[in-house]
Amino acid sequence: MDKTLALVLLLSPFAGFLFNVFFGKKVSKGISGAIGTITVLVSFLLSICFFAQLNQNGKPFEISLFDWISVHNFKLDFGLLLDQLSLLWLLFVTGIGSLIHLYSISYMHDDENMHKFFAYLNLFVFFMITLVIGSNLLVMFIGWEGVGLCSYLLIGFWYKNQSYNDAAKKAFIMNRIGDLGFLIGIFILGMMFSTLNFVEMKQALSAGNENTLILGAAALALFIGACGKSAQLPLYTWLPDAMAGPTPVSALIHAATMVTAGIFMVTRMNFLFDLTPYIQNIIAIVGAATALVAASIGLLQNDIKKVLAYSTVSQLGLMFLALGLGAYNVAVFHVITHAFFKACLFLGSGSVIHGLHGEQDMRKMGGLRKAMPITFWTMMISTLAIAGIFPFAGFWSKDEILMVAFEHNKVLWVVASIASIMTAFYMFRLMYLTFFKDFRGTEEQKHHLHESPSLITIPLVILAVLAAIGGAINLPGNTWLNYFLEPVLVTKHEEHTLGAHEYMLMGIALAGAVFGILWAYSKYIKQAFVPKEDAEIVGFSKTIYNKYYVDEFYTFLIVRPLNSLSNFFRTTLEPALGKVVFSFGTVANGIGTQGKKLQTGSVGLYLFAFVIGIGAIITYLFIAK
Amino acid sequence: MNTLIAISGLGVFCLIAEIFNLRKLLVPVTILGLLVILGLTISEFNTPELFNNPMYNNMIVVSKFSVAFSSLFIILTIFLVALSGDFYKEHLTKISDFIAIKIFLLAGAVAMISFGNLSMFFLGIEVLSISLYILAGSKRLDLKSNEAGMKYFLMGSFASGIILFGICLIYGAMTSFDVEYIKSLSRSAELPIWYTIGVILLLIGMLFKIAAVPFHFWAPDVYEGSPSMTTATMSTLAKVVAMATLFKLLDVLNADIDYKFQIVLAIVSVLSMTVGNIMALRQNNVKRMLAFSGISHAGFMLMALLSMATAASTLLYYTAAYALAGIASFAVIIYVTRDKENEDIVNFNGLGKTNPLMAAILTASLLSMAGIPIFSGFFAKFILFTQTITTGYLVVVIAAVINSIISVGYYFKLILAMYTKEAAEDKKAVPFVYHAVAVVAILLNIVIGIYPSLVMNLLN
Amino acid sequence: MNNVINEIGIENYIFLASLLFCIGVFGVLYRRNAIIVFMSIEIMLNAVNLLFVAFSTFRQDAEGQVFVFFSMAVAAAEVAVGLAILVSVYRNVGSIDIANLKNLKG
Amino acid sequence: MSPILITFYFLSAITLASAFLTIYSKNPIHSAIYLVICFFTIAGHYLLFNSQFLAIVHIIVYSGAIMVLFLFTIMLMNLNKEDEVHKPRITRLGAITICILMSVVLVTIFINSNPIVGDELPSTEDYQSIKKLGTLLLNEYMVPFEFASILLLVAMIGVVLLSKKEKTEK
Amino acid sequence: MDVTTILLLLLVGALVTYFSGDKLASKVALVFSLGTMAVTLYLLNSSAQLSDLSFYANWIDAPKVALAFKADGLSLAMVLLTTALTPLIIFSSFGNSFNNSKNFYALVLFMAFAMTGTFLAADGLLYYIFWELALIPIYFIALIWGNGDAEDRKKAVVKFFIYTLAGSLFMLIGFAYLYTKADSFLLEDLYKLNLSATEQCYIFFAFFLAYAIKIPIIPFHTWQAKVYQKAPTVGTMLLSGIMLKMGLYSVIRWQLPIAPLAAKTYMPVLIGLSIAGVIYGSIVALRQKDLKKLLAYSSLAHVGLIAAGCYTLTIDGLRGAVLQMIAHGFVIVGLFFAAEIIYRRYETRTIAEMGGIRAQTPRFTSMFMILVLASVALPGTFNFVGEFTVLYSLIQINIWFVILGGTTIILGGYYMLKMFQNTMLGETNTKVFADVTTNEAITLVVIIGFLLFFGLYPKPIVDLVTPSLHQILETINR
Repeated sequence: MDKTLALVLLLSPFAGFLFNVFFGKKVSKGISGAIGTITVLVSFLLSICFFAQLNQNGKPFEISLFDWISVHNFKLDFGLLLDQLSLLWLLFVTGIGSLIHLYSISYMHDDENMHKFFAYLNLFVFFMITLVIGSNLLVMFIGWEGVGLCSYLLIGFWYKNQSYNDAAKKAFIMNRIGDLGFLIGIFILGMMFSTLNFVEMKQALSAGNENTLILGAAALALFIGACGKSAQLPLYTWLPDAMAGPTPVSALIHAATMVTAGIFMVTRMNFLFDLTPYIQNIIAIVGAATALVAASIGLLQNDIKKVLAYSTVSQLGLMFLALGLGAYNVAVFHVITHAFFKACLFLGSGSVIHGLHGEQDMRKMGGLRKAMPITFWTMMISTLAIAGIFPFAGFWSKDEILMVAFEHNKVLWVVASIASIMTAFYMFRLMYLTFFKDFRGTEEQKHHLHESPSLITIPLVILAVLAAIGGAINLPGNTWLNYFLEPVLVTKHEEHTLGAHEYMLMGIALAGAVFGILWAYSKYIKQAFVPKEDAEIVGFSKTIYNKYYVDEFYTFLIVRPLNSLSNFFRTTLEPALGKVVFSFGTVANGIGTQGKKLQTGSVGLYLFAFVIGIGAIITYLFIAK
Repeated sequence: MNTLIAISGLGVFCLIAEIFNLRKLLVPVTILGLLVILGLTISEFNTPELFNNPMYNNMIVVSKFSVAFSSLFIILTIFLVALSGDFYKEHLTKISDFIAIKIFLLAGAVAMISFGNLSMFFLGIEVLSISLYILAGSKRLDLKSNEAGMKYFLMGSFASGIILFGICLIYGAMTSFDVEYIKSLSRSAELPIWYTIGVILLLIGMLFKIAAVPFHFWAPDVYEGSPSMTTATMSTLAKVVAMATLFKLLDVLNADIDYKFQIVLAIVSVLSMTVGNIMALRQNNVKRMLAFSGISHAGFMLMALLSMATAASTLLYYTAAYALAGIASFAVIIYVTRDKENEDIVNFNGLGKTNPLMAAILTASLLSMAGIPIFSGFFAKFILFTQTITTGYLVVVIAAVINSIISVGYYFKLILAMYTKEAAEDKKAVPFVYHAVAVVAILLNIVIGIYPSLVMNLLN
Repeated sequence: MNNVINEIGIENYIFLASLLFCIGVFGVLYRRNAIIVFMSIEIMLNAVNLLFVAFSTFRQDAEGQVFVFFSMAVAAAEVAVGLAILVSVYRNVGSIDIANLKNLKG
Repeated sequence: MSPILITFYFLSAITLASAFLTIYSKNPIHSAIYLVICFFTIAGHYLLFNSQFLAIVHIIVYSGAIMVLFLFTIMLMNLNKEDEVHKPRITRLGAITICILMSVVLVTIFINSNPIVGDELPSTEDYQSIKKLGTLLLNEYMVPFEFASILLLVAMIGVVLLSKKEKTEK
Repeated sequence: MDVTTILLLLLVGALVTYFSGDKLASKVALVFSLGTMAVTLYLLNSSAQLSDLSFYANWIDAPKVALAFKADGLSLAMVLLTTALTPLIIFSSFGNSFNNSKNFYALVLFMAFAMTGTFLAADGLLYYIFWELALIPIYFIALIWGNGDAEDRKKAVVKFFIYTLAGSLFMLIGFAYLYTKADSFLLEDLYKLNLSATEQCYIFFAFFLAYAIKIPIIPFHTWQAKVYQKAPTVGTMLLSGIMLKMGLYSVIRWQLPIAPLAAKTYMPVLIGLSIAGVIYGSIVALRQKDLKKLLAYSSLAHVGLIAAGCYTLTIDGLRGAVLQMIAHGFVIVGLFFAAEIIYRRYETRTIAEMGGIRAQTPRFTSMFMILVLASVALPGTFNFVGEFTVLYSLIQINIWFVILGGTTIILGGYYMLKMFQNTMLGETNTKVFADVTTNEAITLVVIIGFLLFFGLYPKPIVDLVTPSLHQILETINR
């Protein structure tokens, strides 16, 4: 029974996908959207069932469907594992997924390919579920690549625009760089343990006596995979570009779920990472650096979605910082809260964009507070949450990360704190530019300003509520999440006793957030500053505005050499190789042409050759010794 | 021996037939006669009492070897005579002469392969050569034919002189022309150096006949200039005869070929292949191209002589494969170029469309010469390679392989012309005899290709 | 009667025949008049014939002399055919200079 | 030096000289005459060996038939001129060099070879009388003898074929 | 009933097709190819012991050559690939009309016959004959029915023929040499040979030339792109789908077990070369302007990886290689067919002249997309199973091999998606693009179905090939 249910949980979105692919065009858009939403909702409901069951008996549920790939030292089955970690992820993936599907029914209503959009979204949910509930690394890898594929399809959803397609392609390829790392990690682990099953690997590792060097290599490889998927340095550049996709996609895939797959994977493999402290250090440093760099870029972006994108990267950086410090539960906590408020923010921004008919530049917004009150308030709540204002969800989770960082390494703590302050600043910059002061767009846009329909606002409200109170799952003193995750984590999380020390840290964090807000307030409300046009930006700001020229750097360092190498191979080396290989023929032909001259037609010459031949043979045989 | 008498008789019959004005019947009757002779010859194959039975003072030795090769010669002659009917229809007054000369040529060939005495060998080769001189120059009003005849005659009689000198020196050393005697003596006694020189000169004369480098210069010119029918004879029958005789001479005269001479053979073989193939690459005249191809095949056949113990059957197979493919291709070439000025490749343009069957046959025969399975040319080369490797001449085999690759280049030039170029003229009717000869020849080729034991087991 | 060869020495005849043969070869290479070339070839054949008879006498064996008959027959036949070809060449070209026969080449 | 030896040298000298002159003289007629002389000296050698029959046959065939044929052809073609263009000098030099080299090579080989032990054969036995030759030719060598007739037949047909004018067929 | 039934059926099919006339030829050929596929499947299921299907008869006494056909999992898998792809390929050509179609389809069936023979032959010379025989039909197919400028085509095709022939002739020397040692061409006897290391080395490289050219491994690949471009699509499919696999199959069947010492000695070089092919092919594919050429270079990259797998001499490498061969066979046929579908409508193969097709033909786009994804080995497709196994075998040799070879994941994605973007996406093309016809759709769906099904459930094929691969591995490690 459970097996069937688990299969339904997995396949329900896939059924939605199939329906939308084959019949989506024939039925009305409403039905198409409804089917898409309901199938995800089914999964969500089933997840709740399983969650309840697990919460009750605490026993993870593992099933094996069929044999899949076999290599010399082990067989891989297609198996599912429903334990605490996967169910937690399932809950918010399918939950937020349902909300975003709902949102999309309205948001995408004008698009001719809406059925396709839902098909892709359903497919994404299907792959995300696969990723989460796979019982071994390779099943996870199916989901891992599958979500990458859906991300590609959805970023390039408006396929007529080639720059969107470029963004999609970039996302896919950068992900694939990570995927190669992931695969190598899988290979190393497979070689070491003769299994890729999480449970079995964990058991094998607990036996100890493993070569830490190889383990480190595996961990590093896996981390590279995580970097690609979760947009960490140096592979983060695809995520901002991925904002080319429709906003619900950005909310679902590029904020709430897919990008957290890296965190999920690292958490899943925590038993491995715990044994490799060097790699953990690297993860922490990369995370902190990503948080800082992304946040700093976010400071000056003018595209509303780009700001959110960089904020996502920055927040993911914070999560990786937590992972690197061994605080998996903290990272997971932040993933969940982040999913709430960031999804809300994206959907909110989507609502704004929807209201402005596709305008994304904040310089052309402003004063929307009155026109779109629900959007404004929900986004405000989420912004407060992300900025880390007490008592919203973000405060609790981010504070924990900072606390952990403080415990381990003061430098990391400083960096994370600065990133947090920046976050507060640019988020409020976003709010101020969008919702306060006067509208800076065209008259026509102003005329059409309106609050979005209820299908859009309902998810916003729900998410805003969650963003406000989501911190409750792991309050200091009521650490439900920590207990819940205990079975899947190796290192036991020691309880913080809330002492003066901790309160002080909380205070500092809060003060920092407030400082950021005030800074933004003084600049954008007091001074009513509106960011300059692109051409007018100069100096260091320009560098930041252009994202430190990282894309250009990559183009210069990798893409261009690759292309010119390809051109060189194609136009020079290939023909040359061909010529070299066939020089044999050319030479033979050349000799033939010359040889024809020898055949002069003169009998005298022929006789000469004859006699010389005789002479040579006789000389060789009888004279030469 | 009976074969030789019968063939000579048939030749005389051809001459008499003209007197009684039986020209129309001549070709069929001759073919019939040849078939009967073929039957007679084959019947000798399994009559061991004929072997080693000195008759006519050991002038002619009948052995499996000679019978097998004689049969091959007769088969080739049947094809050639069959083609002659149409080819010489413009020269009906001379047709009996032509046919008679061909039959006598066959007689010379049979004498060469079954000689038991060097005088028979010498007379045989002279009958063969003189017939060919005549055939080469037989288009008396055509300058090219004259030139070919002249060149062939000059060089051929020069070679005859060399051969004769060789025989003379052998005689001086042995005091006999009988090969059995020479064979036994050559193993035992301490021989004067004349003997070896004589043998070498004799072999050089034969190398000239098979057109091995550096004695090959005549071949392309003569092949090109001669009437196509003669070219066909030279490149199939004459070459095969000379090759078989060369083998027999080596076998008879020099019971143990010394290492140095093997080196010479190997070098000549490799040179022949290489020069033949490379020169063929740039030829436009098909007959000339086949002449060079023939030179390279001579090189291949020489390779067989490096392993004398097994050379007989290999050589029989190779020559059969080569000659049958040659007959098939010449049937097509003669058909295509019979009313053309020359034999340039352009004449073959579009043959694949205007006459697919003929094109297919020419393709098949060229593929056989190139050594592509399932045609017998492949097996021929393969067996040759295997044996040569066993003997230890790996380098020669590698050279041979490289040459096979080169050869594909020019064979395909012709194939390409047939299939990718547009035809200049419309389809024309093919006289039945061309089809018949070409089809039968190529079928025989394929049959021995699919079942090589048929030929390979004959001489074991 | 004494064997003449023993007195003269077979080697001498071999040298003579070789030289004569070489002169024949020389003629073939040296001249471009076809008819002289033919003659040179005849000289070569005669050199061989001479050697045959010398060997025959030396060995006291008649076969060599028999062979000379065949050799003569061959020579006669060759000359007949050769001259016939020569005549037809002459009719077409108007010259018997072998250096002029260069239409077939390459 | 025995008279035989002297005769031998004398004949040899004439043979070689006339052979050389055959090749060297510019006028084909002269060549033919020199060739006849050469043939006669060779017949002289035959006589020296006491093979009279062969000598006669030789003279009949070569001087009588072949040379007449040659002369006939020369006359036919009206070649008694001395206007033949020589081959280029390099060719001629090459020809001379090669022939000298070849003679040297041959002679060297023969000089270096083992001297033949001249075993004294009983000179009583008849080995070169006409009778002996005839018996040999028509018994042992019957087949080649007959075959030679085919050779001559072929040559005959060939010559006819090459020279006969074709009747245009009806 | 044994494997000769398949061969005979194909041969008879070729003859019947030839005599059935131009109108019926394609249908007759399809019927026969389907028949062979059915027979193959029947044979696979009919007998518990695969070896019962083998066939042996004497053929030539000296040299001793036998008509020996060995049926084990490996060869039957390859035969299945051939007999399954042939009807697909023939069916895919139903939209084209050829001059002289009876000749064309007869040649296609004849080629299938020769290739099947190559996969089945257990006698060296017989194998060689089939190997060469397969070359002739494709030569004529490419030459006569190919596209593009006739002179160019001729050049390319002749180069191809001479080049491949050149390689295989060296293999022939190898076989001749082996025969002098073993006095037999039979596979078992050759396996039993005890050759010295130097001899093995010679044999190995004689074989290597033949296979490296056929597969192709760089730098022996120069014939490939041009021929793929110039051949008619059916020819390209036959070449890339099946004929390349002849080389790879032969590596496993003949080269490695006969000369294992050499294979072990030169393993790093061979794998390195193969992987260099992966990277090189991918990089060259990046900037290709011609769709078929791009696919050709993608094929170069993919087979490079397969070859690397073969040369690892591990069970994973061999198994992965076989799986990948089959997968690649199907996917490349599908991709070339997609190119052909575009060509039928736009009459161009230049990528720059395409684009904006997606809006006009959603069905085709989806199918093309799936093929592209399969080609980049997305998990869930059969190609992933193969590629995973091969890469896993590489890491058993050296981690750098897998890192370098793994770049195919990245670069493959890059050029394939770029190609897809440029051909299909973008502003709607002004030229009308009719959606796929039923016939075309059937072909594509069958391929896609195959790839997806075995992507999730490769067990039947794995179980089929594994025992025979273990046997071969035992021989290698003897």
